[in-house]
Amino acid sequence: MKQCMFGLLILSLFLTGCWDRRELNELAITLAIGIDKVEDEYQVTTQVVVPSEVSMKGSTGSTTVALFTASGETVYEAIRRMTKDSPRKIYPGHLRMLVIGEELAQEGIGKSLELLSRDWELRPDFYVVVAKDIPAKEILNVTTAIESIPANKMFNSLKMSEKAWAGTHSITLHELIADLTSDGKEAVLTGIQLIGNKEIGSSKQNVETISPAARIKYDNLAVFKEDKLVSWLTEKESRGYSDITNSVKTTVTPISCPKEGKATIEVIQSNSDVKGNINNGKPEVDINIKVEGNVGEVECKINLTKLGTIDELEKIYEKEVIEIINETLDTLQKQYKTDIFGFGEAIHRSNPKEWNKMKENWDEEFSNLTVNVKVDMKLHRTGTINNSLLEKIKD
Amino acid sequence: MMQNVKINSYQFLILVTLFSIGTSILIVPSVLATAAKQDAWIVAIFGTGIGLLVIWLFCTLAQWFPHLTFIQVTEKILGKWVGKAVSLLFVFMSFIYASSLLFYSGTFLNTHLMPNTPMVALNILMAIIIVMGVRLGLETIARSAEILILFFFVLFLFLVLFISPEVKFENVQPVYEAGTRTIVQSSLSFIEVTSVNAIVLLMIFPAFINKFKQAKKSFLIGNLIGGIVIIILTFLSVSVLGADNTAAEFYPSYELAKRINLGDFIQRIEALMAALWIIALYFKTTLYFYASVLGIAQILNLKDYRPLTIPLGMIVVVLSLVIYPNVVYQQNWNATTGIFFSYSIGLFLPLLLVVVYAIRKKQLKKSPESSSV
Amino acid sequence: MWFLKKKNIKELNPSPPSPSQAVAPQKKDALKTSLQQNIQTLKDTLGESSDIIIREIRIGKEGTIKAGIIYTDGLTDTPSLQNFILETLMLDIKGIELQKKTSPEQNLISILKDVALTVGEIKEITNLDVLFTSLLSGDTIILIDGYAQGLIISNKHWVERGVTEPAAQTVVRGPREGFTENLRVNTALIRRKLKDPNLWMESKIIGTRTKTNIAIVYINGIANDKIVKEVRLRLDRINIDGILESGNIEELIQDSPYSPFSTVYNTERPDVVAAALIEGRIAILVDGTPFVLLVPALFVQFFQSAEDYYVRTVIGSLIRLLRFFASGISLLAPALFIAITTFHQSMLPPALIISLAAQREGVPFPAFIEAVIMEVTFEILREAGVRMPRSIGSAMSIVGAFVIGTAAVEAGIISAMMVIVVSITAISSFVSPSYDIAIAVRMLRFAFMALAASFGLFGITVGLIALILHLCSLRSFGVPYMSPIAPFNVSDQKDTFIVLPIWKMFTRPRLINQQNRVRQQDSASAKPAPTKK
Amino acid sequence: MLKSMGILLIATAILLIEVPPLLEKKYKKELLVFSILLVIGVGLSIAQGLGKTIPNPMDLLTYMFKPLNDVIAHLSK
Repeated sequence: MKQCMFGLLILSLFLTGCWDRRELNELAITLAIGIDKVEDEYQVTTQVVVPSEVSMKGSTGSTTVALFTASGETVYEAIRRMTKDSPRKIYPGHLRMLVIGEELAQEGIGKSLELLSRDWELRPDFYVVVAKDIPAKEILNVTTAIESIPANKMFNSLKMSEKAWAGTHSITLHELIADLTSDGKEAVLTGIQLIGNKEIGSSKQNVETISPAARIKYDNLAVFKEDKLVSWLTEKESRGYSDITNSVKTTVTPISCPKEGKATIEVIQSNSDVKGNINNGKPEVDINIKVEGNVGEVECKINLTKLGTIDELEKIYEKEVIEIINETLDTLQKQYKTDIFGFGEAIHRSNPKEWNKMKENWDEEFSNLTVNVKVDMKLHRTGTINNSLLEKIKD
Repeated sequence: MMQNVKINSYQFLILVTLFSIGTSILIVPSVLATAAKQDAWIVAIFGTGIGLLVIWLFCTLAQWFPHLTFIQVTEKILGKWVGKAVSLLFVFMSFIYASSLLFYSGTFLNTHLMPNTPMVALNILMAIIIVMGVRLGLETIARSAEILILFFFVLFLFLVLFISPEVKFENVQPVYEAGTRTIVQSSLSFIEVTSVNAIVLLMIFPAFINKFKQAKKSFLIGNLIGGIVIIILTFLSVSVLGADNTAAEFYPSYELAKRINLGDFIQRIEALMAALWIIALYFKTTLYFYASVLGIAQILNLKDYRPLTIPLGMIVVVLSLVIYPNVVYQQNWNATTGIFFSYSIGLFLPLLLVVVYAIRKKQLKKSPESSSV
Repeated sequence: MWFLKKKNIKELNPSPPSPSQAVAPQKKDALKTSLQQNIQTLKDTLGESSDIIIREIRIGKEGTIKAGIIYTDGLTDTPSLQNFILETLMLDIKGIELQKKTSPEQNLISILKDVALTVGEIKEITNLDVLFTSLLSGDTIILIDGYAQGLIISNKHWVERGVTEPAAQTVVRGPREGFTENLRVNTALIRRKLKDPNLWMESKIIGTRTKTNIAIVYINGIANDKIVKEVRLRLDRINIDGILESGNIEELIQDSPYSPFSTVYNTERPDVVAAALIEGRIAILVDGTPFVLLVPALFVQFFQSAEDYYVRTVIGSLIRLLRFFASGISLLAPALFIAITTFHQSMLPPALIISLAAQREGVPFPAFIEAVIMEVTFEILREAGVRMPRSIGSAMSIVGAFVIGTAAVEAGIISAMMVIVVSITAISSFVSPSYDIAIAVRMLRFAFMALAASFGLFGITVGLIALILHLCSLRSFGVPYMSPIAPFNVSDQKDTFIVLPIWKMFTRPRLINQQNRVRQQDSASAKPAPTKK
Repeated sequence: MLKSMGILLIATAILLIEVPPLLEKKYKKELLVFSILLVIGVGLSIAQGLGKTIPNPMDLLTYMFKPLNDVIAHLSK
């Protein structure tokens, strides 16, 4: 007994301070990685936090992050090569954002993601976005206001935006990989843009003015076929995509009033249910969307105190959303022929045998797919007032 | 010294549970998902059912000799020399599996927690507590299992609770796509890991348990609980990660822990959850090791098995470093030779014993002392 | 190595009962009839010890009978000696005809004992050895010339501490009395709580030089006979020259001496002892110390405080859970901190890792060394605080820790987070109601830190498994140390992690006590009567 | 070399811990088995420490079960 305890102690003393021990101040905490394709090599850019600048004490006024760039034939090689430049080893365990350059996205993102899913240290819960019209490196090279760490800014604004705006869509690495590997679903990714002067953008000067010279902003969804970027959706189509794939958390939707003017509906809950089935040997998809919401803003003459008005608004909402959805479906079915909605999976779930037959030429089947959309809207409240104050102003 | 050790049936239940969970918790979801895709959990249910039959066979064999260990039973039924030879094979199996489990724990830690630490260091550390446990005796192992299973189930409950918001039922649909043939085929390896290998528990059951009737029940219930844990885990892996991803991961259940994110607050706890796997692996390895050490001692008619623990511990560590040159070899071996090896000792040997016993029954009853000792 | 050690001891002590030889070569020698001879023997043996008073007087009508009164100054009650012994012998019985050898039946000693002396406890002796023991424990000895017997008059009295509040185990609610250094007072304190004829006290004298009085106290019929026998056996096996504190006895009788965990419980509180006796435990009282030993001791017992049973059940349970939790923190906090910050950084929330990394910028030591420095510093401060005079002790330790902590952080040697972790650990270690468990935990903490520094959380897990294995292998007088957790026992869970109301505790702990398990016959009757609607 | 020294040192420690009680109890057979196993253990450890290839028991098993394996593989096709 005691010999064992003794042995254990001796052993641990011998082994102390070895192998995997890394002190916190030996790590280059990387919050964002950008991957571009430059010529035939991967160019990897990492945004590394400078901890002493983030903390209250001891900041010297320089930027809170540093950027390191290295190229290599593979992503892993590039990251390891980075130590030639960086004083500490890149530590990706807290990665928040992966930015993929548009060029690379067009060529195919699969290869560059392989390392990220294999490495033990990475937690695949970071967001993946595509830089639109610009290399990923430039996106990471911008200072931001409020959130002093740009990666955190990107992460938080994507998260908030997804919660409050149906047009944006956050996709983590494991979701992306699931989409890429699935037979019946293609991937989408949110785009990110740089607006303004990128020269000033990289300096601290950028955030010293009220309105920064350069800012980064999310854009619409990028559509993938296999792992290659095919095209970008418009904002409306992005909205339609969210509706179909049950990823609306809350959002607002402007609709037209019965007569003229606009009203805004605040969606507080939205549930969509996609069901696949086979009808006369032909695949079919039913989309059932149940929405609950409030009247958020009324910019027209309607009498909200009347019972029928709410019903009317519900009808209008349903009609307009179905239009948006149909438009989205149309674009994807006819134009891009890529099934980003997971209709294939839906059919697989309901009719595995039939699915196995049509799996091979699903893209064709998809473009001829009949989709039945049903929206059921329920309005509950009208905010803190009933009739609009506009009523009185006009009088 | 060996006779006065007795554990109660509740403690045995816990040991059986931990033994059934053991390695399965790490690798089974992946193995099942490879073959049966999203129906992996059905395989687990099916396997648990068949596994119970196997356990029932063990119980049947054990009830004829309620005071003997497996080694002594083989000697009694097959005669001294044949029995010893067969016992040697049995000991060899449990010894090989002890080092194989040591390899698992080392590889698991190397893959997910400490890639730069040499595996030999991890294995030595693990072997130290295994040897310590075996030296302290079965009673101590059983009692510590009683405490550690609390930790285990608390962690497991956390895992299940925290991951449940991530469950997507779409991932397990369509149900029963794999078909009966695939399900039966792939359940073979599941039954091997959770039930067939439980033959080593015949080294403590029924000889060291105080009430046979209850112990028999414990054996079955323990195996069932272990099976249920694996079923839940397989279901969660498939429904959260998706069938493809589950199949691709070496340790899907660990990946599951990585996915935990409850309100951005309870997250990043996978390293803590690793204790779950270490506890389960520890007890399974210890039981294998105990069976082999006790087995050797009984084959050679030694009075005390304790002196053998440390040298055998050394050998186990060395073996754990050489038996699998790499993880791919390990997966291959497990899928082919491993299954045959386990089944021949864990299923055909007891069947053979039952048959021989049936034939020699009268002869054995007449002179109970003739063939043994 | 082992047998070498054993041999050495044997060589040093060729015959086991050697220490007594020097003291009393005439051991077992009977008293002589001649007073002069007896007094000479006494003087020879005791040397010129100034505290031994030998007074020679003459008694009887004509003062014909020589008598000697021997006592130890300071240990004997001088007023009673004067009033009841000297006065009686020299004045009151002066008129009575006392003759030396009237008849063999008329024994002067018996006359004195039966008729004359007006004191409570008197014993006759013939043995010098007993004489010495009694004399040196404060009794007065009367020897009469011509008799090979003597009288021991028990009138011990010395200045001692009264019954005060125990210092080590304080409670907010509960009796404020604690044991004292006097064995008799202590037995009285127990007897006052348990007026049960079955409360038996067996006396023993242990220690060839100290002759320490020891009492084994148990309730006959409740305590497990096997354990009582075992305790007796172990105490009888002791062959040592001195017992100065119950700690000596504890070390001599406990099961695994090298374990950091104590398998004998000690307490200063009579109510704790009484409660333990009712549960079927056995108390060992040692003269000269207020600490009473209780066996068998279980792991969970060290987390129980007397107060748990005096406050409301919910509060008691929560506080007990808190104690387990605090001990966990005290054991693991620095180790977990080391493991997480140096091995599993991915466990830290993103905001925290940046702030921790910022704190560590410029800290020259690895986290492990940092933690060891701080923990050792703290242990030194704590020890200093205990040994210092009480008035400045606690202030010093707190101020010391604060100053060193703050200064070290300002100087950039230690990161601020480490100071926080060490402080939490320190505070948690004070929560434990028992000093024994607190000290074991403090010791093991360093082992866990070392394991964490080399293997991270895996090391900690391995350490915990090893610790639990060790705890499970312990036994206290045959009872598994970890019971009722392992082996698990449902009915004993009522007083393990939680404290059920006292009317629910209708059986005694199972493993400690095999007979007479029921404490109250009908649990329902003990409950408050249901209110009528 | 350093590794072998360490292993021998550990083996010595094990001997010191295990042998005296065995001698005391006169467990001759146990002592014999213990010594044989210890020699095997030390030998294997040193061989492993020096980077020698140790025959893999798994390969032996694979060889033994190969015919069965082939039959099953054939059947399942």
